[in-house]
Formats: sequence, C-alpha cells, structure tokens
Amino acid sequence: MTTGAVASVVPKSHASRWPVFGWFAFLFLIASQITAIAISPPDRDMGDLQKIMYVHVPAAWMTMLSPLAVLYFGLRYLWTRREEDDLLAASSAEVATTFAGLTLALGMIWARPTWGVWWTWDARLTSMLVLFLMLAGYLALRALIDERERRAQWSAVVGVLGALNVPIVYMSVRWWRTIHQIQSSPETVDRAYVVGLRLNAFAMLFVMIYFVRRRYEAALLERMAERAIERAALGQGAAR
Amino acid sequence: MSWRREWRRARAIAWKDLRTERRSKAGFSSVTVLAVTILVLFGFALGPDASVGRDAAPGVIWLAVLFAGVLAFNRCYQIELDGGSLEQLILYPGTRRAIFAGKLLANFVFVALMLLVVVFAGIVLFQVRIPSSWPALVGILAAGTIGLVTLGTFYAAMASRSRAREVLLPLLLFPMLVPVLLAAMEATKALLGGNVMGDAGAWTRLLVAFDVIFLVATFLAFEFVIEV
Amino acid sequence: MTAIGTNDLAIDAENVARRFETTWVLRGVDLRLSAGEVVGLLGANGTGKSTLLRIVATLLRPHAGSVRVFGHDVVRASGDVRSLVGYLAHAPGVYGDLTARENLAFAASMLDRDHAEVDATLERVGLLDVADQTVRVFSSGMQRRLAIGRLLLIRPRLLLLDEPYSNLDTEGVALVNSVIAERVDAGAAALAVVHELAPAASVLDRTLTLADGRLGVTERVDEKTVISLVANDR
Amino acid sequence: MSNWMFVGAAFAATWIALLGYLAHLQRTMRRSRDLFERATKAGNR
Repeated sequence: MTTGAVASVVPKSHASRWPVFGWFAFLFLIASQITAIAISPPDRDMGDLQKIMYVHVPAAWMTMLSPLAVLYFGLRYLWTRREEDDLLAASSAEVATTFAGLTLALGMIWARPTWGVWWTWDARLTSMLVLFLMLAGYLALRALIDERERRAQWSAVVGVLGALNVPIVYMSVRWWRTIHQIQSSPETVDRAYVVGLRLNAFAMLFVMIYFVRRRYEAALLERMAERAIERAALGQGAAR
Repeated sequence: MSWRREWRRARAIAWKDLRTERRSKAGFSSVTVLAVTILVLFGFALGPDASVGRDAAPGVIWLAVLFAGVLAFNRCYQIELDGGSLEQLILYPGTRRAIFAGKLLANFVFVALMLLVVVFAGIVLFQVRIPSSWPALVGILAAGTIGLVTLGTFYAAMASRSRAREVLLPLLLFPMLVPVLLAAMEATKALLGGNVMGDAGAWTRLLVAFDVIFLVATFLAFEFVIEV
Repeated sequence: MTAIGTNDLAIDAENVARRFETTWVLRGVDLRLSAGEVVGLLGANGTGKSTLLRIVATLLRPHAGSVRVFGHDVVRASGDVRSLVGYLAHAPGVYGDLTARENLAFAASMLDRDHAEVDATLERVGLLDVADQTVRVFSSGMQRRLAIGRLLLIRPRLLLLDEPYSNLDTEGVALVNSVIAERVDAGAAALAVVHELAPAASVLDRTLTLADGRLGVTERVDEKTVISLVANDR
Repeated sequence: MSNWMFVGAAFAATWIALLGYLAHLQRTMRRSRDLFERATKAGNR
C-alpha cells in the first residue's frame, strides 16, 4: 500500500512530463511516416503497396513487444506482490490487444491487393491472430474476477504462461505453413526502406510507451480512490 | 517433503477423483458419448466423401476430444467446490503440487480412455487406414493428451472458481493449445499418410517439447493459483 | 497468566484486519490463546467470526496485522501451520460419491497415516455401521461426525471449530466435547465459534465476543456465568 | 491507382486505431479522476 505512488501519479498537481512525451511521440510518428513515404522508392514488384509495411511492421513489432511487458510485470508481481506491477501488466495487456488488432487489420489490408484475399493463413498473421485471442482471454479473466488479489495473481500466471507460448505458437504455425506455402517475406535490401521502417518502429514504440503509462495512471488513480474509500470505511467503523 | 509421500498424496487424489467419476452417473460415459456425437456432427459437416473424411479425420478426432475434454476439466474441481472440500484439500500438509499432480493423473486417465473410444469411432466413421507404424501414432496421441490435460487441468483450477466458467476455460485454453493441435494433427496425418517419419518426427519433437515446458511451468505456477 | 514465550502460544494474533470489498469485517483483532485453553468465540452473524477462524487456518490472508500459530506465521510459514491445525468448517468438506470409509481412507493417505486407524476412527465417531454407504445419503449431523473423524486423524495441536454443535444430537455434542477434551489433554488448544454456550459449557475456559470487527468482552466461564448467560440467551 | 487506395486505407486504419485508443484513454482517465476526487473529498471530510 505504497502512498508514495499517489504523489507521482496525480498529473494535475505537478508538471509531469508525460503529456509532453505524448505529444512528442505522436508528432514523431507523423514525421517518420512522412519521411518514410518520401524517401522510399517504389518497390520492384509490389509498387507502392510496400508503404503499408511502414505501419504494419512497426505495429507487429509492438504487438510482439507488449506481451513481454505483460510477462515482465506479471513475474514482478508474483515476486513483489506490489499492486503497481499488476496494474502495469494489465495496462500493457490492454495496449497489446489494441496493437494486435491493428496489426491484423493492416495485415488484411496488405493481403487483399497482394494475394487477392482478405485473409491468408500466413505464418506471421496467423500467430498474430492466436496472440490476439490469448490477450482476449487474459482480459476476459481479469474482467471475470472481482477479488483484487486473486485477479492480480491469476492474471500474472496466465500472462506468464501466455508469453511463454508465443514463440512456440509462432514456430508451430510457421512449420504448419511452410509445408504448404513458400514463406513470403517482404525483406527487400533497399537501405532507404530499412531506415523508414526503423524510424517508424521507434515512433510506434514511443506511442506505445505513452499509452501504457497513461492507462497505468488511470488504473492507479482508480486504485487510490478505492483505497481512500476503504480507509474511510475503516475510519467510520472506529468512530461509531 | 519426501517425494514418496508427495507421490502417495497425488495417487490418493487421483484415485479419489477417478472413483468419484465412476460412481457419478454424469461421468465418463456421457462425456465420451458427447465426444462421439461431436465427431458425427463433423462428419455431416465434411460430407460423405470418403477421401475428404479420411484427410480431415485427425483434425476432427482431436477437436472432438478437446471440446468434450473441456467439460471434464471443470468438473474435476467442481467435486471439491461442491462439498467445501477444496479448503480441506489445501489444509493437508505437504506441497500443493501433489493436488495438481493428482488431478493431472485423473484427467489424463479420463481423457486417454475417451480418446481411445473417439479414435476408434473416428477410424470407423472416416474409413481411416491404420498405418503399419501405429505404435508411433499411439505415442503422438499420448503426447498430445499430456499437453491437453496439463493446460486443461491448470486453467480449470482458475476457471472453476470464477464466473462464467464454461466460457472462461475454453477461452483461456484453446488459443494456448494451438501448438498441440497443429503438432498432433500434422503428425497423425503424416503417419496416416504413410509418409517418411521425418515430418512426423519433427512434429512429435515439438509436441514433446511443449509438454515438458508446460508441465514444468504449470507445476511451478500451481501454488499461485490454488492458494489465493 | 504467567508470561509465556510467544511460541508456546497456540494463537498470537496482533491487529488482524480483513476487508470484504469496502466493508471491514475485522478491524484490528488481538487474540492470545495458550496451549491447553479452550476459548469460545461469540458474536452476531456477520461479525467476522468465521473470517478470523479462516485466517488462523491459513485459508485467508489478513489484509493487515499478523497471526502466529505456535510461533509459525500463517502467511510466511503456512505449511508448518497447516500441519498443526484441524479446521472444522460449516461445510463438512466430504466427498458425497465416496463412502464414509473411503473418505477417511483418503484423509489417511493425505495425512500419511496408517489405514488401520480408519476403522477405529469410524467407530469412535459412531459411523462404523454405515461405513460403506456413500456420504451423499448421510444427514448433516452424520457428515459432521465424519469431518470430526478426519479431525481425529489429523491429531491437531490447534482445533478451529466453526459452530461444531449446530444440528448435532446430544450424542453428537458429547462426541465433540470428548474430542476437544482429548486433544486438550494432549496439549492442544481450541477456538470454537459458538452461538449458544450451553453445549460447550463443560469444555470452555473463557469466551471472547467479536463485535464491530474487534475482540472486546473477555469473560471467564464457570458454572455460575454459563447459567446467567444461558438465562438471558432465550 | 488502386494500390494507393490500400496504402491510404492502411494509414487511415492506423490513425483511427491510435486516436481511437487515445480517446478511450482520455475517457478512462476522466472517469478515474472523478472517482479519485469523489473518494478523497468524501474520505478526508
């Protein structure tokens, strides 16, 4: 029950630099998208479609990164039992689900012109879909449990096991697909393309960090409110 | 904590679960009949064409076992919750892992027997030719069942004690079982297709690796689940 | 009471608090119970009697404060506490599809006891003649006797009894009291949640009343007190 | 020509998702802050 966390989170009372970071992240994203499109030559076979990669690949990377955060904070909660870690894990999971959904949508927008179908059982897309379902399961578990300590402990365990399974899922799906379809990876060597990709990846990373932080702050505020009500209930009891 | 005593406790829990399962009418037979029913429904969905059926048989068999198996996993904790005996189970001395081991054992026997019936029914319904290397097939089915039962028993320990448990267990379990399903289906198909062991071997290795990883992980994580 | 080292205390609870969502069921409970003592826990419904019992039995984690059973902390050393505690809950905690003998045989295996003790225990709790019937057909009083049988197999040093006398016939009440007496002679202690004092009068040393989340009134129980309490209990 | 439509759709989808989530965040933040103010106001009175 660290009261220290309260001071650092109430944005109004002290000039927290997080909103500034938020603006920076979004502006940086716009800038890197524009530069990527500007400097990248049309790809030999895919033409401009390749530009979709500037949003699809970073979103996919973030979708792979955020479950690691869920794993890290989940493990930390099991070790420290600090509620902050539980709330950070939950925030990361919610952001991860959003990015997973975005990645899937972009995957389909890319698949339509490239292969003429909205959905292909491409190895990466399919494992992204499984990851999305696992995250949905995690969020459903959290929604269905009311007792705070049990919810924190169980979601930490489900988060850890889920993250453990991500590489295995990817491997099994890739084996399952490579037997039937050549692995189509748009890795062209063009330097400008790689620079554009990396630039956008960092920008998306900053946006994700801002999202997790913002969601965490909201969750912590809610938790502090709960705790204040509890203390009040404790106080009234004694007074009576 | 001597292993011998832990093993004795696990055996006692498995024995108790299986004895309860056999006594209660809604036990093994009804879940197995349900699995066969699901098989038949898939048969209708796939149509009477033998070659389609034969090709889809491994997948269909595993899906039938999975959907029916899920019912068994929640039930095995329901026995504890109904009589309020989960608390007494936790209060017995020794580590909580014996409880998980016992439940795991009982569920493995339950799902393995059901799988035998479903495989037999599947072979008949979908005219599947038994390959000469059928011992390998049994190995794959066993490894697949271990994966299914390990995660099923583990997640049921949480789902059985939360709201909407019938939805929560499949929602948590099925995405996690993708590697088991793919491996079991592909390995079975490779064997039934009589193709060289190479392919089935690779899938089997993945299956065994999955089983080992998640047996260790669930054993370590179980006390965090059962305690709170 | 002479100053006893804390690890001789069967229960040493300090400032125990437990909340259910936003209502505090227990607000800072202090309780000391030494070996060989039998204490009755009184209090209206919903004042947290069962909650306190479950915290001492390591089934619930206290939200504040600490509890030590014979020197072992209920949270950090819950394993050691569990080997010392016998918890008789409201729910009998028996398996309906198993027979009485099978239930106790299961308990014996879990407690690493020899199965020979099972029949002796069944006889002691008066269930030997129905040993091979499934427990589902038992009355709640008979299921309670089976739970007491399990308690005997545990041979606990601390008995935590949640309304042990409810819907028991006179013979059942005598059984509960004889079990308590037997365990206390062997150096155990007992904390029993009771609503009426009469059945427990012969074994109770003192009572504590849980009110408003705290342990308040402490009264010594002797024949005179029981009669006065029972009088105004109607 | 049609390729540009898909590229546009992809970028549009990205910004809809990001801004949509940002709006969700603002709403959640406002709700939590109200909860916090109401609780602390009631708490310390």
